[in-house]
Amino acid sequence: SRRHATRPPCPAGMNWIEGACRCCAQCPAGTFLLRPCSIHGNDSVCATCPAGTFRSQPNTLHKCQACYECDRQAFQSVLSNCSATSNVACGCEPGRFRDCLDERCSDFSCRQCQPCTGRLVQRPCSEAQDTLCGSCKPDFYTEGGECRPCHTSALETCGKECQRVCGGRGSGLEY
Amino acid sequence: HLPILQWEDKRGLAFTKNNLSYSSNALVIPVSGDYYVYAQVTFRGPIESCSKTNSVTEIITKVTDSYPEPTQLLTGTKTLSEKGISWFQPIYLGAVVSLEVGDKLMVNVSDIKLVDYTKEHKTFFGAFLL
Amino acid sequence: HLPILQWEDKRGLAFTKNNLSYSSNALVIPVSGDYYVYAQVTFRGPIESCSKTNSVTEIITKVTDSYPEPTQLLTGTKTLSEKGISWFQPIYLGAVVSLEVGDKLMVNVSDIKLVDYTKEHKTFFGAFLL
Amino acid sequence: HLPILQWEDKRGLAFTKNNLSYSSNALVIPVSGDYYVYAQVTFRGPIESCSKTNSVTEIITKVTDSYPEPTQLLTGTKTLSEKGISWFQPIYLGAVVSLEVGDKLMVNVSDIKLVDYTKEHKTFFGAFLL
Repeated sequence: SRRHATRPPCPAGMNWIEGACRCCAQCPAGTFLLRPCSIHGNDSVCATCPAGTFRSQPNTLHKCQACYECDRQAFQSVLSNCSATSNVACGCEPGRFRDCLDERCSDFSCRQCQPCTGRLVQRPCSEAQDTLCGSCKPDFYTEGGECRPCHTSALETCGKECQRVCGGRGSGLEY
Repeated sequence: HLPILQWEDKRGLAFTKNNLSYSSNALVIPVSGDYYVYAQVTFRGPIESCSKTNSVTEIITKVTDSYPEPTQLLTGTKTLSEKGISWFQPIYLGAVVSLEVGDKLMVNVSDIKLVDYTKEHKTFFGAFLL
Repeated sequence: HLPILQWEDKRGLAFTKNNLSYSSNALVIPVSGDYYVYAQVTFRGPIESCSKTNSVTEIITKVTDSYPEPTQLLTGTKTLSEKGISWFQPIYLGAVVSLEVGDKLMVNVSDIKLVDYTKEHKTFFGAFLL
Repeated sequence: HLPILQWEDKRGLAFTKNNLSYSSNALVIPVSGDYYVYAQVTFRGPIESCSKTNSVTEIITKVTDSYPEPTQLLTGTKTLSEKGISWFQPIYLGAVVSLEVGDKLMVNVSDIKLVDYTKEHKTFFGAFLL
């Protein structure tokens, strides 16, 4: 039986090409190997990745990788388009943040940032995380976990947060 | 009929050969015989649409000139128990079916808006002659 | 042992050939070799029975004259989180196994009453020689 | 990168032949061609760890000398709705891919601690040349 020829290691910048049985120069990022080199080794024929595909590294592959697409249904937006040398990069539409499926966050949906109605914004919404709401704004009071404007509060339940608003309104109050 | 998926047949990992061709959303059978036919669809949600999704369905269908209606070859249907939060659900189908030259194979889904089309390795479709 | 499913082997999409025959609920291997064996069972519920189903299981099993006990070749087991409402759960299994002439392949399930046997494209079973 | 699974390649139902070999967690392709590549991983939980699992992912990956980065060939991602109670979730993947001699195939998972490695018929991996 044919002794299995052991492959010589290729010099830097070259890869072993099985079909041609020799080391050939790598094709640069953004291209793929259209035709292997001749015995000279440095005359590989490379072609540009067709639209919708890319190669981000030097290679001796016969095809380029298909670009991902941003998930419109999940309110993703394109941060940078796919090019011959890089995959598409997706983010979230304004007013939304990434709800990652796992730590890698290669899959995520874009959820609406919470509005912090009547609250102070402790940390604004960003691509990576939701708004962090703080305590109630001035002239707002808490009721059932929500912040309500003081002017809507009934006179008798006017709390200390609303003294400035209710205090002025009910000055003739008898105790 | 349920919506039919469109496929990439040349770029990236996709390819066709041995005269098994792709046209108008279908794989076209070049020679009669038994084929192993398979498809995976990754569904994901929720999407901002009024309808709340209770289930997802994937069907591999055959259309043939010798019969006016499509034939359902393989069906995967799954109810969803994820409420409101973001969910992912892959459905894989595969089996041997006897096909005639000219038969067309397609993949139908319950709701095309729920299909994760963003990455070629999550949703795919193929067949090979035994 | 878990209940064994019965199969249709002639009508509709079902067929057997190349001496791979079906008898007493089993595919019978005609020639030793490596086979890709596959099966999908669609389970559905709830059904009117006291037992509340927490999981469903599908097992492709081999029975051989050279060993008194069945061998579990492929197993798919899935817990259910759908509470009380109507649910569907397909389980697909497929892999290459080495089989001997005369070996019998069967499909066992955790609860036969949960199997959706109503449509041939939802629950199916097969094998082919590589 | 995601953790890579290790496999048994000789004992029990496991085997390799036709020069398709297994080494350093990978199936090594002996001859260029189209292969049907498949894997099933059964995930199970919960496990005693702080992180609460929302999803499980299985990816069949290709590593080649012709490119410095792994290529994701097939991906199955499933969110989990089983809260706190013990759960099982199998993910099966299978498709035809074009491979070159020397290419290596591996299976990555989102969390190796969630993989049910206890029974060979619940978690398996393989490929065959068409």
